[in-house]
Amino acid sequence: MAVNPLVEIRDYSLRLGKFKLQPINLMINEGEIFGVLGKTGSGKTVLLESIAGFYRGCSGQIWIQGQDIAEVPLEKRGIGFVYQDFGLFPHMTVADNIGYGLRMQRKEKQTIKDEVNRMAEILAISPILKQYPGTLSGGERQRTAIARALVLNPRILLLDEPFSSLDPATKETMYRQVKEIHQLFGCTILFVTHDFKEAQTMADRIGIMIKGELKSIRRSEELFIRDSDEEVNRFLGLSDRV
Amino acid sequence: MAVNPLVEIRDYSLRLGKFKLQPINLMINEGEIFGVLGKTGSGKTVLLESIAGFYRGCSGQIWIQGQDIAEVPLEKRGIGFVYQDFGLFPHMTVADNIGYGLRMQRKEKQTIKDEVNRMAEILAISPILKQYPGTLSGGERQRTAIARALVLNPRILLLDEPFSSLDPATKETMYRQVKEIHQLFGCTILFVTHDFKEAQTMADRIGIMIKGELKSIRRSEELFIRDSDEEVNRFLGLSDRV
Amino acid sequence: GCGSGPAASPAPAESLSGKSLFVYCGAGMAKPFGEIAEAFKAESGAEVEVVYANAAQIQTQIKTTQEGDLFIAGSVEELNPVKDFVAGSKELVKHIPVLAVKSGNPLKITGLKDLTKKDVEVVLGDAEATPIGKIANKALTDLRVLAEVNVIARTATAPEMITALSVDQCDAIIVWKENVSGSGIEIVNTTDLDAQIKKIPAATLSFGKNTETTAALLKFLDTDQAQNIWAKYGYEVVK
Amino acid sequence: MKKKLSPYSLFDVFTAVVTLIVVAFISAAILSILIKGFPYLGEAFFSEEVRFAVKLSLYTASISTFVCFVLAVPTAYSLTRGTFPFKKIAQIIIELPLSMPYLVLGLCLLLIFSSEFGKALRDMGFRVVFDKNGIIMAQTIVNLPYMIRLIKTAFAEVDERLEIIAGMLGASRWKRFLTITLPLARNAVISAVILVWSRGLGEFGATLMVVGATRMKTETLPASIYLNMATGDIGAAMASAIIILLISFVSLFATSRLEGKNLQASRMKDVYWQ
Amino acid sequence: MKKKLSPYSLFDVFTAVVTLIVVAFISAAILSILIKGFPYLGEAFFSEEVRFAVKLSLYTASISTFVCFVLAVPTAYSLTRGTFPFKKIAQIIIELPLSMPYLVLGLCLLLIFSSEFGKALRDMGFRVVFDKNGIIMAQTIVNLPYMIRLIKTAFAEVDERLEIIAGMLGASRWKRFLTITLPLARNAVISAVILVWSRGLGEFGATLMVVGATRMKTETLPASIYLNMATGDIGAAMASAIIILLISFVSLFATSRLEGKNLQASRMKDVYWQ
Ligand SMILES: Nc1ncnc2c1ncn2[C@@H]1O[C@H](COP(=O)(O)OP(=O)(O)OP(=O)(O)O)[C@@H](O)[C@H]1O
Ligand SMILES: Nc1ncnc2c1ncn2[C@@H]1O[C@H](COP(=O)(O)OP(=O)(O)OP(=O)(O)O)[C@@H](O)[C@H]1O
Ligand code: MOO
Ligand SMILES: [Mg+2]
Ligand SMILES: [Mg+2]
Repeated sequence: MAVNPLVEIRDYSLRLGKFKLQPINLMINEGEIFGVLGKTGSGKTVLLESIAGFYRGCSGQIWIQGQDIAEVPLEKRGIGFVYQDFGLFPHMTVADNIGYGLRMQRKEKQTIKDEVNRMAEILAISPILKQYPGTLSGGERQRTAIARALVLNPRILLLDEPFSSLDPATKETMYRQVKEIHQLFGCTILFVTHDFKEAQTMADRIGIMIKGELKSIRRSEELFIRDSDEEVNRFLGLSDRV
Repeated sequence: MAVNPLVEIRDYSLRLGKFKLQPINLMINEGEIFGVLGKTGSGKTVLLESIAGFYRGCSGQIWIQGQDIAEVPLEKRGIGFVYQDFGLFPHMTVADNIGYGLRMQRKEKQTIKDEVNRMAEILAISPILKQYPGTLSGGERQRTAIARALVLNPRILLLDEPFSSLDPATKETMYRQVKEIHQLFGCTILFVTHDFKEAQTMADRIGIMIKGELKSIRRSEELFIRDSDEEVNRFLGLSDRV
Repeated sequence: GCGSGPAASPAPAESLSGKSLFVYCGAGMAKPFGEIAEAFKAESGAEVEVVYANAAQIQTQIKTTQEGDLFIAGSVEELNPVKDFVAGSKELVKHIPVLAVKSGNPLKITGLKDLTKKDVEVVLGDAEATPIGKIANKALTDLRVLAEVNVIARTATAPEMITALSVDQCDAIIVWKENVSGSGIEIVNTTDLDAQIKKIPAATLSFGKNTETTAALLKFLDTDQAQNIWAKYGYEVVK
Repeated sequence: MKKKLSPYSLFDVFTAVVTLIVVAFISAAILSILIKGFPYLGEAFFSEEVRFAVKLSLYTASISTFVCFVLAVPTAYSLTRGTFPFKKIAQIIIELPLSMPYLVLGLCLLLIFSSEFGKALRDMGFRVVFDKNGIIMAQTIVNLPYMIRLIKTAFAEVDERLEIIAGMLGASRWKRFLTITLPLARNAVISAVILVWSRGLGEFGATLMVVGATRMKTETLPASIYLNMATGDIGAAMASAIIILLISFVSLFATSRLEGKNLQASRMKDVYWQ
Repeated sequence: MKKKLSPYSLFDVFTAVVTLIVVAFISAAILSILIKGFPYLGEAFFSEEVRFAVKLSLYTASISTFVCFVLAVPTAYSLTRGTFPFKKIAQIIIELPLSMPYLVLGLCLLLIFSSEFGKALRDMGFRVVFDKNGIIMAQTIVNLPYMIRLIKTAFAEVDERLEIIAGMLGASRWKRFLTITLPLARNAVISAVILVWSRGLGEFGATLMVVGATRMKTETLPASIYLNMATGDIGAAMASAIIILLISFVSLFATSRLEGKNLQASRMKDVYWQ
């Protein structure tokens, strides 16, 4: 199978305040699910934001399907992003938040309604569709944010700790649903998580970030194989085991 | 050991929009660590907020050390609260956020500085003390919120999913630190989590909330013992095992 | 400048319908002149548009826009700033300055000299910006008492002085006779200001385009009908 | 489940006392208008001239508010979010008229619209000097800098991040503005519109300079008040002032409901705190 | 890492064009002042009368802005967060003067301070009518309702939740207000202060009514402009107007730096978006 690199990161580096993202090289294939693990503050969110084209790097470039993503106008990027803090529109109901992207595509009213309802059902948030984000529980906010991104069937999904506020049972359902959508639409997914098991369940490959550096990229079955880098081992909890 | 009930909840119920918190009866002893588990949207945050005296219930009452908490002015409640969405002050640096409560107590400048630094070291956020919340990573925000509450040594700590945005290694450190502080100051802790292991590691007793009802309260060693209530079993993942 | 506008035969009723006229009028004369304009309209059928404003604003408007046919000013002096644009002027009625005090004249002020009495607080118009202020200064200077008068404030318009007196913020003011209309104020019966009586002029503007209507209005201003209206509002017709 | 006033909150007492002082001060002012004008109100209501002035005032204030709004919103947006050369100096120029006496602004308009440019406009049928359009222009130049500053401040407070997020969801800049920025600045924008409309209703310093006051043609309510005061008729002036008060009261009442409707519901609305 | 203008963004072009129109319009107005007044500027600078007027204007505008601020902040707070009876009606009363012609507001002050109450005040040494205090009062009644509305809108936008959180951390209501509400409403409050100060500098409708325009005593810059215009001295009037423009320019320049300093740093500041 000749897979094309959908995302291509070449020597990309960045400074934000005191934080430095070390030059990163990474290719992500079309249809792949890529998990990002890493200590808190290690730059996982910055990496996702970079792939979304939010920053002009200090060096290097990021291409998506051969296009320099930072040159594409925001509204044409076709990237679904679930932000770590959700970024819901406070002045719109849950339903309006989810339907926002569809409205921007000038879909018909009824189509939008149907799509929103379908998505809400999948994520079990139908009862709260009329509520405003301000009144939601943490998990409800998170699922609203996921729904808002998924409903557009984007070619790339960037998920920043998308299941962190969910209970184990709901998480399990979410894994299944996201995988199903992935299979159905063949989108490429990058997701950040702190849950090793989650990373292994979901991802084809996993990247490990430590202090702004993408230290290791491995197949998810091989997550717990010792690395040459001691920091990676320590992060994976492998140091103690030795 | 004659332990006093520090928090006493009697037949407390509440309505918020469509959500109903069913009458709750709960006693929490001084010095106890109490974990709250439950499905997303089941009312865990509302329970914590109620204990903090944010709502006037529809029925029943909540006493803390014999006082109706809702009657006590906010600033005299002596409750440390780590909010699920952190609630940091956006116009203050991390250091000023952490030191806020101390400044309100008119502590000396130097004392405040020392305390803030000590706390920042414990939570490994010393390098970001000068940053504004807007520039922080998810985990950094969370730890800032924890530091802001802990630095005041409150008699009661209400922690709403306090470690959800942290990587496993940092989480482990946090468990140790919070337990240490708990032993040192003998404060009472209520915390919400979605992590069964975390609940068992930290808590003396665990309550399980399902659809606005506190269905079961059990010692943490007995978390996975089957309940008479099938929903509780399903939530704990016990149904499948049978 | 004196003399009346270009002579014209008396306008027969309704002969001017379809014609128009653009007049500036000092705000202080809005009432009588408004009535006169209405009467003229009814008689001649001409469309008369009267812009009311402060003298200063009218002067600026005349100079800037170079539009309009006639300027009814508060005094001949007010024509000075626009004298380049005045083709001719005609005196209409007397503009009489008076000394006004509170009703009952509690401080027994009988003339300008009494303004020098202790405890008499006087408000006058600004000596440069308002004709009435200029007049007051002149009258008091002529009597050599200006320096001794306790002038607590100067105002920019006559109505402000009336208001100040009527709410008891001062004891005496020098204003135009027609300004004194409210209750609580009385005019001191003195001849001290007789020398300062001015005339309200109607000035024809040089760029006026409606000469025929202008002439008709000027003529109308001489009729009894117009003069009765002036009289009704307290103005004395120039004999 | 309403908020409750803590019985001993000194802070509340302090703010309430100050509020009371302010209300008393302003009530006294309003009362003095009512007392002076009330006896003449009936007369004013039936005067055709006053009715004309009411209509003209409402008309010009509404149009000028609309013009200000249409000009201020894009300008405020480009001053907050845009990047163009000389932005800072453009901003200061726009705000310079804020401290100009209205009389001077009126004079500026008179000068501009009496120039060749103004004459050309007039020949094209757009008359400003001594015309209704002049009133609208006067209110516009007086209010535009206000409106721009108020809306600019409001836009600056809107979290840019939400605009970026909307963009990522496929919203063009135009749509982002209409669906995110403007609604989030909603209350401040409504406030600006109310302020500007009110000022339009009461303005006459600039107006008088540009158009004077021609009965039944360019006589707004404030102009009518001015004329009545100039001829010593304080009673009639205050009656007109009462009419402005009435209009104001009704519109403030109506808009206060508009503004009260805060769309950003928060669970903290139910919180009981002192 | 600055934001970049997308080369084809119609939206940007549109907003920039509107901004240009507004700037051109206002520049024309300012230019007309400069042209008329420039030849007389030197004279004005050396005139003792103008110097007095500058000082008096700065003094009264500053004091009245301070008074407005001190009264408006607690009032705005109690109108947004407080719960007291007749809140809604108090709010409407406070805003009624917004649409009053300044002339009428001046008359109201004259009436209030000529009453028994005013006479008592005067006997206690606080003279208002025909006195500097009157100028301050006039500017205050004109501006207070503005300031209250602007600050009220700003306070209403502050997230109550942060105040509650501050309370839980031990902040009294007073401290919560000083450390949370006020700083978070900072930009809007600064904006309100600038607007009110500017208006104080330019106001003369109400002032003339209360204190007249006595040279070298109650002659502010706008009053001086008015007097000069009444004397037919447009050049001198415009020279004074230029001085107001200069003062305005300097203060706008100074405060624009104050406001630009947004304390709520966000990582989105570095984001590059179109
Ligand atoms: N604009 C900025 N200015 C200063 N520092 C910044 C800025 N943006 C990000 N940082 C810093 O960059 C670091 C990486 O941030 P990032 O959000 O990518 O962490 P993360 O890996 O997502 O962590 P977490 O798991 O806690 O979310 C953090 O230490 C953060 O404080
Ligand atoms: N003010 C309100 N108006 C309407 N609904 C509300 C309000 N406050 C809370 N709710 C609803 O109450 C339910 C419980 O909320 P709560 O935040 O306690 O959930 P939770 O157990 O903390 O869930 P999570 O694990 O997702 O944080 C939610 O469904 C929420 O939508
Ligand atoms: O004609 Mo005036 O300007 O009212 O004195
Ligand atoms: Mg992150
Ligand atoms: Mg919760």
